[in-house]
This record gives sequence, C-alpha cells and structure tokens, in this order.
Amino acid sequence: MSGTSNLLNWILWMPILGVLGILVIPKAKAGVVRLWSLANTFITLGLTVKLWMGFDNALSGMQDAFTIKMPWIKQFHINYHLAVDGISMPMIILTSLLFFLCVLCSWKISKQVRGYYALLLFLQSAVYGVFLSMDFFLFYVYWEVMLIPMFFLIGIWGGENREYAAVKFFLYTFFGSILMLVGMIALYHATGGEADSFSLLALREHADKFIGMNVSLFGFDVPFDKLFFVFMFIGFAIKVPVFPFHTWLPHAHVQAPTAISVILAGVLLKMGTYGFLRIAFPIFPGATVYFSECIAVLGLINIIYGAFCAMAQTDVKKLIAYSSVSHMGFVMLGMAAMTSQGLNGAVLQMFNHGTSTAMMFLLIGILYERSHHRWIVRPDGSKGFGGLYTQLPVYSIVFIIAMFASMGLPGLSGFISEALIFLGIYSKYTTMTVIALLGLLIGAAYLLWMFKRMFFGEVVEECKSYEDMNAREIFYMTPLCVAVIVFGIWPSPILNIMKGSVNSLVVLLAKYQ
Amino acid sequence: MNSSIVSFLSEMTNFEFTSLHAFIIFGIACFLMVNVSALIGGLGTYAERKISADLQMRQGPNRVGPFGILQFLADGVKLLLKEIIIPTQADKVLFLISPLLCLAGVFATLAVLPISSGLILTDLNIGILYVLGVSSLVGVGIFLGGYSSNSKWSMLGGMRGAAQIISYEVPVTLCIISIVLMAGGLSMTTLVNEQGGLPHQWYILHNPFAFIGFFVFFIGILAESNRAPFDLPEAESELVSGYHTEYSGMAFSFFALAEYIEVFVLCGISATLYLGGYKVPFELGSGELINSTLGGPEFIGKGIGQLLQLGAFFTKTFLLYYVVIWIRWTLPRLRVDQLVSLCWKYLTPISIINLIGIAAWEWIFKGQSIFNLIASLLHSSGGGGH
Amino acid sequence: MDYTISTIAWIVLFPFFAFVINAFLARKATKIAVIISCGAIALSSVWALRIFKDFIFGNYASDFYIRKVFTWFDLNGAGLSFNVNMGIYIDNMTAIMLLMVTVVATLIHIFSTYYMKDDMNYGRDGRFFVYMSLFTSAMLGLVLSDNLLSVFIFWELMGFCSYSLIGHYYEKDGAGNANIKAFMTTRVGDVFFLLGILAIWTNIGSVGFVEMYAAIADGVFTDPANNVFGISLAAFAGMSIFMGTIGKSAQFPLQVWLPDAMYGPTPCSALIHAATMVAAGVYLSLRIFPLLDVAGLTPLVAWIGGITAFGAATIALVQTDFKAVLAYSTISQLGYMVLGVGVGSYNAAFMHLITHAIFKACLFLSAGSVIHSLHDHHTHEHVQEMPRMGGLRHKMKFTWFAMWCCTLAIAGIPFFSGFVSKDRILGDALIQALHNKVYIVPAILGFAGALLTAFYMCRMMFLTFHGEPRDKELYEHIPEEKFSWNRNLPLLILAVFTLGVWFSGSLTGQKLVKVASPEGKLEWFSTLVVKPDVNKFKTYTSEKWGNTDTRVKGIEKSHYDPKHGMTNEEEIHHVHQVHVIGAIASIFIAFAGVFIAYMMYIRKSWNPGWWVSTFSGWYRALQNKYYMDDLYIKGVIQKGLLPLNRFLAWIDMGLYDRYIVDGWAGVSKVFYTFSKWFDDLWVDTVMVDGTGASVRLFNVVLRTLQSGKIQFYFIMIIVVLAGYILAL
Amino acid sequence: MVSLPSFLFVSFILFLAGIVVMIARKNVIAILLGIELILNAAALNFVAYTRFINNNLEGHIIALFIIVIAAAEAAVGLAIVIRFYQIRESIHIDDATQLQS
Amino acid sequence: MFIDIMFILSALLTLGGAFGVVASKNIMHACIYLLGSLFGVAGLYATLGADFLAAMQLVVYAGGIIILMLFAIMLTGGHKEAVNKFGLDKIPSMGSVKTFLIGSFSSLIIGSVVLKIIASIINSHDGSGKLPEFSSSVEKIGTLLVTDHVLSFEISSVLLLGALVGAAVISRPRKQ
Repeated sequence: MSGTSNLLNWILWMPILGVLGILVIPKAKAGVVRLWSLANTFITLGLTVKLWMGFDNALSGMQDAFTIKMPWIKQFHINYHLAVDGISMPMIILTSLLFFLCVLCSWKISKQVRGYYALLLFLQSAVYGVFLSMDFFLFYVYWEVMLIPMFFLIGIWGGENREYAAVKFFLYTFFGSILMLVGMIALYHATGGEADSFSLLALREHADKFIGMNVSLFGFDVPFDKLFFVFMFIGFAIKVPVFPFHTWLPHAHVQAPTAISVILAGVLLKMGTYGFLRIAFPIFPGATVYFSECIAVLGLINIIYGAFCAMAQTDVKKLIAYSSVSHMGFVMLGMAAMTSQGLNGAVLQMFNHGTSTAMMFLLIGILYERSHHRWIVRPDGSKGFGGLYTQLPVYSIVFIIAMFASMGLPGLSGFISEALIFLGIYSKYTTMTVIALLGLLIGAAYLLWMFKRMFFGEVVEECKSYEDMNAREIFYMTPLCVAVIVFGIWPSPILNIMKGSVNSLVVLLAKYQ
Repeated sequence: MNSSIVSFLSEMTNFEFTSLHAFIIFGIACFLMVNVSALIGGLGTYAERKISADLQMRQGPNRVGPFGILQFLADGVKLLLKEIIIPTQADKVLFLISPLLCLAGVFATLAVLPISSGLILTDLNIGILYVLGVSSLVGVGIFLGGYSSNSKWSMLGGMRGAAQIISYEVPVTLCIISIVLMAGGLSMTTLVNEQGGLPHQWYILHNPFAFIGFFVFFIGILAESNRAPFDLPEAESELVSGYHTEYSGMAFSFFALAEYIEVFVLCGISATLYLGGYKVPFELGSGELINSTLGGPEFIGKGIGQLLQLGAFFTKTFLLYYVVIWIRWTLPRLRVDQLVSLCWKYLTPISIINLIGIAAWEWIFKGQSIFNLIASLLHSSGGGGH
Repeated sequence: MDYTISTIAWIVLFPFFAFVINAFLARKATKIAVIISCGAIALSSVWALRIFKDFIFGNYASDFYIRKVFTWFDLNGAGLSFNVNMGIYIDNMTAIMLLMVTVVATLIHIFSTYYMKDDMNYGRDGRFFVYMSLFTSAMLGLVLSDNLLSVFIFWELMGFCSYSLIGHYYEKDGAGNANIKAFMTTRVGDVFFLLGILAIWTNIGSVGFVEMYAAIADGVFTDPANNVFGISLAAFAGMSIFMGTIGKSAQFPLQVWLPDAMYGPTPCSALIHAATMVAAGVYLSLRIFPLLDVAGLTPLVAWIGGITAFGAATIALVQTDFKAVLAYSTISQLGYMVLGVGVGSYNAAFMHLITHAIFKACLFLSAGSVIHSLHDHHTHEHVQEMPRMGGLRHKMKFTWFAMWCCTLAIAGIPFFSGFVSKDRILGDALIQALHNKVYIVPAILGFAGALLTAFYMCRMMFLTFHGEPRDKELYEHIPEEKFSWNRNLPLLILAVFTLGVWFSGSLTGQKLVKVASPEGKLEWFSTLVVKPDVNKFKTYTSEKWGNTDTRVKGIEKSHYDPKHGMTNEEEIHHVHQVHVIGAIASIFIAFAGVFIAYMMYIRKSWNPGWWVSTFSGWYRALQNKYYMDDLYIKGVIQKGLLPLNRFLAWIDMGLYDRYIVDGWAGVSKVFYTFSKWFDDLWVDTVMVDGTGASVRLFNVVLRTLQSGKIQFYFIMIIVVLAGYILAL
Repeated sequence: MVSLPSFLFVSFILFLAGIVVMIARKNVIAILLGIELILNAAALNFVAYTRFINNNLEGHIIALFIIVIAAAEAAVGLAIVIRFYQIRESIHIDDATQLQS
Repeated sequence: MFIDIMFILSALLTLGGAFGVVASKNIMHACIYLLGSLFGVAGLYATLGADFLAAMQLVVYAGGIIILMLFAIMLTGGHKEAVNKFGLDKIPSMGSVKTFLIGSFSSLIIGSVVLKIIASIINSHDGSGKLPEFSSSVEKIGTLLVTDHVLSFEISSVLLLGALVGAAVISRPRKQ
C-alpha cells in the first residue's frame, strides 16, 4: 500500500521540526525565531510544490505514489495512514501558502515571540494532519490537536476580549468533535471492528450496509446512517460554520491576531467542508442524498443571513467574518447540488475563498497595525476611517483586488467557483439559485459600501499619519494577488487536480439518488 | 623516512647511509635548522624595526653594521649578558620552564617545514597535524609564563594569550582541514606537490572558497602568533608588556625569539598551504628540465632546482612576513570583545561554510580548479562543441 | 488574413498587456504608461481595421461568420465530462463594432492626454490610463465573444473599470457614492443576466450564441417541458438577460446610475458611459434578439425603450449641468436603440448604436474641452454649470464647430448620421404601431422624445456657446483655443463622421434623397447587418483555434430587406408609404425642436420661466428625476435594507448568541457547584492528600542514606565492584 | 623491551595513579586530572592490545573516541566546576552535596 | 634500539608525570605534570605506530584540555581567602594523609582486581615484543571512521556538539 515517496511525512513533520528548533533558540533572539519559522514554512511550501509537481492528475482516487500506511495501534486496526487526493491537495497548497505568509505578517508581534511561532507551526502540522489523514482515528486526533494551539493563539495574542472568544471557539468546536467521536465509535462497531475499520477509504465499502441498519436511541429505532450523518454533520458544520452554529466565528475573528484570522478563515473553515467531502458524504451517501435539501437550505441561509449581518457591521473584521459565513454558504450550496459542477465549484470555492479572504484579513491586519482600531463607524457615530485612497494608494489597489475577488468579479478567482456552484445548483434547486444570486448582490453591496466609507472622501485627521504598505507587506500580499488573478483567468491548474477525485465522489453519490 | 633531508642526501650522493650516519646527519641538520631559524628570527626583529621605520618615515637602526643589520646581534648579546631576575613570589620552576616551552613548541614545528623538496627535516605523514599539536605548546608556555610571574599584568596577558590562541585555532584548523580535503593527505610534501608552480595552480586560486579560506587562515595565524592587530596579550598601554612583563635577560629573549620564529613558521605554512610552497613554475624544481637543457651531472640540475625551490619558498614566506609587519604598523589594536566576536561570529562560521563548500566543490567538480573548469569549458565551446 | 488565435487575440491582448505593464509603471513612469496605453489601442485599431476591411470589402455574405473555440477549462474525469469553452465570433456586426470601439477609444485616449495632463501633473498617478486600457481590452473582448459567459465576464470587467473610473476623484465623497451606485445598479441587472446564462447553460449545455440560435430553431426554448416557474424558458432566459441590458444600458427602471456616473473624468464618460460600455447592453440584446423574438418579449422591450427615451429626454430639459444634459441624452438615445430592438428594427438599432457612439463621444469630448477651459479661480474647480457659461463660441471655435455637428446629428437633422439611424427606428416603430396596438405608445413616446431631443440639445448649445457670457470673470479667464493635436484633432475627426453619408448611401434610409450609384450599393450599412436566421445555425460544426479558415468565400451579397418579409405588393407599398411619412414627420419634428429652442434662448421671444411656473409640479418632479433616486435610496435601501440588516445582526449577536448559546453556561454552573463541593471535600482532601501524607513517612527514612559525598560513593562502587569481580 | 606486558604495566600504573588522585584529592579539578589519567590508561591499553594482538586499527578508533569523550568531559566538567564556584565560592568536592544550588 | 629508547623515554615521562600528578601539592604543578604524562602517552602511541593518534593526543590534550584546565584553575583558584561566605574551605585541599591512605588502599584493591584480570594475558603472551612493520594509519583510520564506525563517529560529533552547547550554557553567568 505504501507508496514510493516519503514526502507526506516530510510535509507533516516539517513544522514540528520547526517547533523543536524554536524551542532551542534563546528567548532574546526574536529575530532568529522569525527567520527560522520563515525558513521552515518556506521549506514546507517548497515540499508542497514538489508534491504538486509529482501529483498525477489522471488518478481519481488517492495518489498511490505518496501514500504512507503503517500500523499504529494494531489492536484496533488503527493505522498511520497518510494520503493525498484531489480534494485535499488544494487544501494542502493553501495551507502551505497561507502559513508562509502568516509568518511574514506576524513579523511585528513582540509578545512571547517564541511561543507564538511555535504554536503557529504546531498548528500548521495539525492542519496538515487533518488534510492528510486517511484514518478516521488519526483524523480525529489531528482535528482535536488543532484546537490546542488555536486556543492559545487566540487566548494569548488576541484582542481585549480574547479569553471569551477563545473559550467560545474551543467549546463550540469541541462540542462538534464529541458528536464526531460518537459517530466514529459507532462506525467502528457497525463494521464489526474488523481490519481497517477506521480507514476512511475502507469505510466507503460499507456504505450500503449502513443504509439498512437501525440503531436504538432512547428506545426508538433510528436509521443508523441518518442518525450518524447528522452527528457528523453537526461536527463539521460547526467548523464551517453553518447557520445555527456560526456565532463563534465573529468573536474568534475579531479577537484573533491577524495571522490567526487568516488561518482561521483561510484554512480552518475549509476543514469543515473538507470533512463533509472526505467523511460524511462518501460514508453515508444515502443519508447525504436524503438530507441534501436541508444542506442546501442551510447553505442558502448562510449566504443570505451572513450577507445581511455583514452589512450591518461597523467593525471591519467582523464584517469580513460574516462575509466568510456567507461565502462558506456557497460551498455548502455547491456540495448540496451533488453534481460535477456544483462539487467542483465547491472545492474550488474553498480554495478561492481561502486566498481572497486571507487577503482581506491580511489587509485589515495591515491597517490595524497603523490605526489600532477597526471601526468603519465608531460607536459614537464618527468616521473611523476616511480617505484612505488618498493616503494609502498601494494599499487601496491591493484592497480593491481582494474585495473584488471576494465578491466574485470575473477575471478574479471567486467568479469561476461561484459560477460553477450556481450552474451545479440551478438544475436541482432553481428557486434557491435565484435567492442565492441575491446573496451575490448583497455581497457586492456590503463590500463596496465598506470600501466607500473607508476609502473615499477627505482624509480623516487621524488617518493622515498612516504610511503606505512597506516592502514586507507588499511581499506577502503579492503571492495572494497573483493567485487570485491567475486562478481567475486560468483555473485549470487547481481544477485539474481536483476534478478526478470530485467527479468520482459525484459518481458515488449519484448511485443513491 | 620516505622523504627527508637524509634520504635526499643519500639520493643525491648515491650513498646508502647506515642508521648511525643517518642519525648524525639528522642531528647536524637539526642543529643547522634551529640556528638558521634563530637567525631568521633575529633578522625578523631587525626587519620589523626597519620596515616600521620605513612606514613611519624614520631611519630605523643604522649604526651597527651596514644599514644596522647587525643590530639584532648587539641586542642578543646584551640580553645574554643580563641577569634573569626572578620575582620573589613567583613560581620559580614554571617561571623558568615557560619560555622554554614556547621556544620548544616553535622549534618543534620546524621539523616538518618544507623549505624545499629536499630540505625538510622529516616528512611526517601527519605533518600538518603535528604542526597543530606541537604549536599548542606555545599557548601553554605563554599561559604559564603569565601565571608564574605572579603579577596581575602578566596574569591577564597570559590568560588573554592562551584564550586567543586556542580560540583562533578553531578557524585555522578548519581552514587546514579544507586544504587537506583538497590535497588528500596530511603530509607537508603532499600538500605542496598537489599544487603547481604557477599561481593558477595554487590552492588559493583553486576555488572561491579556498580564496576566502586563505584570508581567514591568515587572520587566524596573525591572532595565533599574537601579532598586531591581535596583540592584546602584550598590549603595552594596558598590560605594560603582557605575559613577559617580569622577564628579563635570556628568558625574555626566548619569548621574543619564539614570537618571531613563530611568525616565520606560520608564514611558511600558509605559503605551503595556499601559495604553492616551494613549487617553482614549469617543474623547474625537480631539476630534470635543467638537466635536459644543460646536460652535465645530475646533481647540478638537482642542486639548482633545490636553490630555485628555496628561493620560491623564501620569497613567498618573506612576502607574507612583510605583510604581517605591515599590518602591525598599520592597523589599530582590537578590543577583547571584538577579538572574540571576530573569531566566533565571523571566522569560524565562514571557515565552516568554506569547508562545506570545498567538500561540495570536490564532489561536484571532481577536484578540478576553477581555471581548469573555465579552460575546459572554453575548449569545449570553442572547439565546435564536442 | 487567417483568423487564428495568433491573429485575433492580439486585438484584445494589446490593451490588456498595456494594462498589465501600466499597472506597474503608472505610479512612477506616468509618461511611458500613457504612451504604452495609447500605442496599444492604436495597434488594436489597426487590427480592427484589417478585420473590417476583410469583412466589409471581402466577398462574404452578410450572414457569414467565423467562430473559433477553445476549451477554457474542463471538469472531465471519472466518467463525467463538462467543458467550458471560450471563443471568438466574428461577423459583420462584430467587425463594425470592433472598428468603432477601437477608433473611438484611440481618439479618446489621445484626447485624454490633453484632458488628464493637469490631473497627472498634480501628483496623481497614471491609473486613469491603466483602467482605460483594461476597459478597452474588456470591451473588445466582449465584442469578440462567442458566448454569453464570456460576454458576462467582460461585461463585469467593464463594470469594474467603470466603477474605478467614476471613483477617479476619490477625495470627493460624491465619487464614492456615484461609483457604488453605478456598480450596484448594474449589478442588479448582472445578477439576472447570470441567472439567464445559468438557465440557458443548464438546458442546452452551452452558452454559445451559435448553439443558442440552433436551440431556438430546434424549439428547445419554447418546449413546455423546459418551463421555469411556469413561464417558458425563452421568456425566462430572455427577460433575465435583457435585465442585464437594462442595467448596463441604463434603461428604465435602472437608469439612475448613469447621470451620477458623470463624476468620473470626462474622457471616461465619453468612452464608457456614452460610446461603448452602455452600448454593450444594446449589443447584447441584439445578439439575443432571436431569443427575445421567440419569447414574445419585443413589446416589453419596446415599451422600456420608449419610456426611457422619452422620460430621460424630459429630465434633460431641466438640467443645468453641462454633462448631466449629455448623460440624460445618452439614456434617451439608448432608449431609442432599445426601442429599435423592440420594434424589430435590428439593423437600425445597431446603426444607431454606431452613430450614437460617434456623435456622443464627440459631444462628451467637446464638453470635456469646454469644461477643462472653464476653471474657477475661487474654488479651483472646473465649471460645469450652464448658467455660468454663454458666448463661448468666440473663445473656442473648433469645439463649437464639432459640437454643432454632433448636435445636429443627435437632433435628427437630415444629412447627419443621427437622422439616418433614428429615423429608421421611428419609421419601423410607426409600422409596428399600425400593425399592433401594443406598439402605439412606444412609437408616440419615440416621436415625442425626438422633439425634446432636438430642443434640449439646442438649448444646451445656445446656453453654452451663444448669447452673452453670463459669468464675466470666468469668461475673461478662458484661454483662447488654439488648434492642438490632442485636443481638437479627435473632435474634428469624430465630427467628420457625424455626417450621414458615411452610413447610408441614400442618406435617409428611405430613399427620400437618392444618390446616383449602382444598384445594391445604395445602403451598404443596411446590407451588411441582418437579423440572424436561427435555422441557418442548425448545422454548425465547431472549429478549433489555430485552424485557418477553410470555408468557401464569395457567397453572394444579401440585401437589406426593406419589405420586412412581406410579400403582398399592397403591404409593401403601404410600408414604404409609412416610412416616408415617418421620415417627413421626424424631419419636421427635429426642425421644430430646434426652432423652439431658438425662440426661447436666442430670440428670447418665449420665456422659459413661464413654463416653469406654469408646470411647477412637473418641473419639480423632473428636477428630482421623477423621484426615482429617492425611491431607491431613501425608500428601499435606507428604510428597508439597512434596518433589516441591523435587526438581523442584533438577533444574531444580541439574542441568539448571548442568550441561547451563552445560556448554556448557566446550566453548567449548577452542575459544577455541586461537583466542586464533592470534589474539594471528599476526593481531594480525604483521598488524595491522604495518600501524600503516607508517602512522606517513607521519605524521611530513605533520605538519611544519601550523604552527597561523591568520593564516598566512589569508594563504595570500587569496593562493591572489586568484591563482585573477585567473587567471580 | 617493547612488548605488550610493558605497555600494560605502564597503563596499569597510570590507572592506579588516576584512582589515587580521584580518591585522595579533595579539589574537583584535581579529580578531573585523575580522570584524564584513567582515560589515557584505558586508551593506551586499547592501542597496545590492538597493536600486539589483532594488529588492526579498531583500538585506534576506540582510543580516538576516548579522546573525544575526554574532551567533552573536560569541557562540561570544567564548566560545571566554574558554575559551582560561582555559586558556592568553593571547589571542594565535599561541598557538592546538593543537586540544587 | 631506537624504538626501545623511545619507549623508555616515553614511559618514564608518562609515569613520572603520573607520579607528579599524585604527589604534587600544587594544583598548577599537577596540571603541568599531567601535560608531561600526556606527552609521554603520545610518545607511547608513536612507539606503537599510532601516528595519527599521537598527533591527536597532542592536539587535543596539549592544545585544548590542559589549557582549559589551567583556565579553570585560574578562574576558581586564588589563594587569598581561606573561608568563603558559606563558611567553607576556599582553598581546595590537595588531600590529606588520611585521604591518601584511603586512596592507596582503594587502588590496591582495584589494582589486585585488574592484575587478576590481565595476569592471564601477560602470562600467555610470549613477550617477544615483535612489532609488525610500521605503516601509516591515517588513511585507514579515515576510511574506517566513515565506513564501519560511521555511527559512532556521528554520535561522537553530536556528543561534542552537546558538550559545547552544554558547557556554554552551564558556565554562562545567570542574570540576577
């Protein structure tokens, strides 16, 4: 089973090497810590590029050349099983890129630099673990491990209300994880604890068996697959976040430091949707089809509700946080379509949202470094920002790129994924498409309105001291700008990676429709 | 004894020495070597004074002998005649031993100094390592000299000197190792024979790393021999005269002599390692070319070759010697922290990188020098791309 | 010329590369950026000219087209396949559009070097030219597009450029309001456009024009099985896409953005908001004309066009801002084009698009020339208010001349281009009205609008250039206009092309005035652009990029069919009569409008103030643009949308998050109080600490053995070791 | 004269001297000197054996590692001594009875 | 003969140095005696034909360790105050009669043990003292180090690195 390459191991453990390195660097040498982390993330990025180059687009399943499988806990048939396919590969690329940029954007952090970077790299490893694990147990372990650095990163380096946000984030996600754990154990027992009963790939083979099963819950007979699909769904939905479970997101985003917001929005939210595609959908295809309308409706609520909420915000970061809710709704909608276009669009949207929203958060971080507040309109009604276009020309241009990418301007990356999602969903839920298109409209409205209030007009007195982006900031915005533009004009590099795997999932689901 | 003055002589004269003969010849050669180098050391003091005077637009010594060339003899005689004063609180045994240790350390290195292909006392197969080993005695000597004087100036000077020597030994050793890597042997003659007579065949121009390495090495040996700008152990203004403050007479002259001979030896070693040592262009040193042109008995050609090699070696060595003196009278003295940081933050990392770089160079280009590479490149491209 | 990727793509790529290069150059090397920008569009126009020559003077039939396709990206894999194709589609209409866009854009670029000079000198970078390049590239891409998706892509890109250029004077708050308004209003239309694309894409599997026409011919769009929400697919898709036109071409009810768009620099108004981008909406509706036709939407289109044409003209009557008059006239003229589409006057609508583009670009450039000279030394801003102008003809003769040419053209005076095109639209409207009662109102509105057009344009000219200068101080400061290549030359070139002779051999379209020429060459423009016959597209086979064109050339020329497909001799005669009547009526109306204006503003025999005071209610309504802006902004957005947003946000954070989510903390508090008591007393104190205490006892005993003397340990080791070894 | 027993004898005496120094001295540095003696004795043994019995170079290698270890031990040991002196102002071995400063 | 002379001189130097280390009352002198003893060992190595080892002995001991020892003595020594702030002996005792007695006794025990072990070897050896032909060991050692003993070689390098870092960390003066 194991492939010829050890690359996934390197990618997974390279950040941990970085953590170890940081631990031996003296506390006083903050600069060394930064450079070390930068070098480490850069190496990981290089490894990812190597992985990308070795990636075989023609394969629709796992990339056998990179698969690593060895027994971990033999008694329960738990394996250390790493593999990559078209669904996880874009996420790996995104993770490597964003962490590299986040190290750069956290350059000015001066509070416990060592701890910060160590946790950041630790988080990176955990995120890789989630995207690479093909063993449910391993997946769960990484899913949980990821919470720990995140908790501390928000709780220590966050804004004034950071403890509340961190605890909220932690409890919310943990609640979901517990449901997922229950589901995992149920699956283990349902398969009879045989070999590979934790393997995400092997579990697919049992899908038909799950459909017929019943499970007794408080004395009622409940269909096995539907019950545990709901459990898994809630577990992943909290991460996405889907409508009733979304309230941790604004808190976490507003309180988190810039880099963490970027990671949170750029990578961590995708873990939820990735979980759907990797676990919930293929293992419970029957239930997925059964609940597809619910998923679509929830996605729709996300889009519209998130957009409306975003429009009312006066805090820029909160606004972008709600816009993330709205955009992840598109992903949900695309997944609910279960057509080739819809699912491909959803995965592409995961990637594109990762880049565009990361840009937005990075930009807000840059602004925050200058202003130390984020009010578009202060609570007392005065303008928080104004005339930034005059004051920060380069910044404004980058902001425009990010904003229009986020609202799906053709030629920038967001458009293609949204168009594919709409195309996918139209044939199934025409009414919902019409309503979701409204979300596109409002999406443009709140972003442009925010832009107008912050950037046009006379320069507000306190903005006159702001300096334009410096070389470092331009440097770390550049890759994202390039990605947003290039993948907007030429999406094939990413689509070619994913389409085989996604289409095979579509074919799988189509059997149950 | 694969190659030494004894074997050379036997080869020259076609005469099989018995071991007693060999022993006697060896003894004589050693005696000569020591005395000649003592002479060179003495001349070193003269050269130092003369060159410094030149640099400062002065006359320098000019009374004793022509151009004052006998000045060092006069000084030597004066020092010989002076009494060795031992301080009361001093550790007498160590006080007397330490100058000897210094001198012994320096003289011991002469045993492997390849002055010419024949004029080498013994060609140990671990020659360069031997140099490193015995020259560390100098450090001990300096340290003990400082300690046993029981004076705080001497004490500080001695500690500074020893610290400096052992810390600068690191980059120097690394540079030597990188040269050994290129040559593939520790023996001095191997090191020389791997190089050629012309500058582009020297190791200094073999590759960029070695080029940097030469300067690191040169700075290192300046510090090892406690020469300016690294003369902190004997800083006049701070420590009166450093570790030999309390010494007088012959004991003092031992220290001084040891210093000058050490500079000479180290210059010679750096010439050997980087500048092609005794190698003469166009293999004239072996004498075969001379023989084939001049005809006549073989030993004439060989003798001329030896003389040419001698000339080459001394030219290079004395050029470096001149540079050392020039530096002394040009650059200001470093502070202690600068000295330490220069060694550990700059020279050591650079020399490590050089070592890795040279290893990589040897691996990638199969030991070819940069000029060879360029030449082969030009040849292949100019020759119609064969 | 071989139509392959290497030959055609350049027309779009030249300005695009200029954009890419300028994006980096504009900040530092402004001059180079300007040169690159102008050079790129000039090169594009050379290409366009070449295509134009091939198509118009080559021996192609009027319905000949070239289509090349390549796959943009695909989702093939695991047995599923889905391709997204892009391509070019060139027919006569495209060729004419390309030439118009490139030439107008080139001239406007040249004019911009004059107009934006001060702007760039005052420390602002050359981003104007960056956006202009991108815009031109997008517009050309749109024109070349072979499918609705790429039309949409370039459409949105143009919207972005429009947004950025309206916001060019970003230090003004108004610019921010105007560009957001422009973008959002068009976005409303665009969203519907996208919906239409989705509907078509889903049903026929492709969005290419050719496939769409073929599907229309096959009856896919009218098949009841494909109904959406109970209406036919054709009506659904056609209306959705036409909403895009409404948004982009500023038709009623989404016309509100265009007047505000005048916040941008005047050259950008000329290029984007007069000549090309807004016309792209009409271009789109021409492309989907078969769809509108088959869906039976044409009356609706005609109504919207008529209402827009008349309504905008009425608002233009009372405007005092120089550019606002032009903006409303643009809306009005776009209304005529849409009216032309609605009444099935395909050819005339397209002709009006071209003629309008030329004379309106010229008008805006002239306006720019005027405004740029009128510099108020107190406020340091350019003056746009007509009440402060007057008598300018003495100071700027070239501008005056060019502007008069255009005014006559737009007013519909014979021998000028506007007459040729507008008159044909009105004639066709008249015919349709006589046949179908639905078209009566649009036709009347059209004729009424024509009168008003002539009037308000002449009013504008009289107020601006004639009479006595009303603001003497301002007038004194105006520099005398000297001929310069970048200020006057573009105006004059455009003015030359306002002559009708360029567009119609017959000068009127109704053969009222005949020019002796060989038969069939009389109305060259009309013969080249014809309604696409959907049945011809059924047998289309796709061609890939890179293939040189192999199709047979030299198909005979088709002729413009003035008979409207009618065969009955009597009806044809009737149609001809109606056209003549229409032509005479419109000539009369045009002169009437000019006359009224002359009486009011030159002779001052009729007092405009009387009209104002008599119809004060109407006057106020017109000044407030029929209160539509107020309705949208104050009514819909401020009263409806924003409170809803705030309410939802309050529900989210204030109610749901605070009470329902965080409320769980209270529940857990009860549990942990009890657990704490149990834990503290029993578990911790008794059990845990008890264990510790017992361990401490042993501790005391063992501690004494450890002396810490290392040599003692050492001796012990030696002794034990020795004993052990000896024992062996 | 040059035979294995003679080398073993030298190394034996060296070793005993080291033991005596280690036990008798109360000065930490002196104890380190004793350790050096012991290590050298061991290394000498290795070299002698390998020379006279195997006649290969394994003993040399081991002696080399002994030198390495001696160097490491001296470095760390002396560092500890200096640190100890800084804290306790003494290098008396019997003062070092606590693991904690 | 030459080898014999060399052996005798080296052995005498070694043993004399060792005796000096044992007997010297002055730590500084003990150190110098140790240096002598180590030089003697180097000589013994040379006698055994271990040329590389001899050189390394010189480089490492004379150049490094002895100077390090001397430094340590200087940094910790000084014969000025008899009692430090803890009330302990500041002058490190070079050992009393009592400790030497214990030491001698211990060494007797251990000596007898060692003798018991090596006696058989000494007895079995014919004592002919025939030395094999000398050949340079440098290249072979180098080859062995990076082939057969590469792991130990790498481990020792790690050990040295650890010692380096450890020594630096331990002896660094801590900020108050």
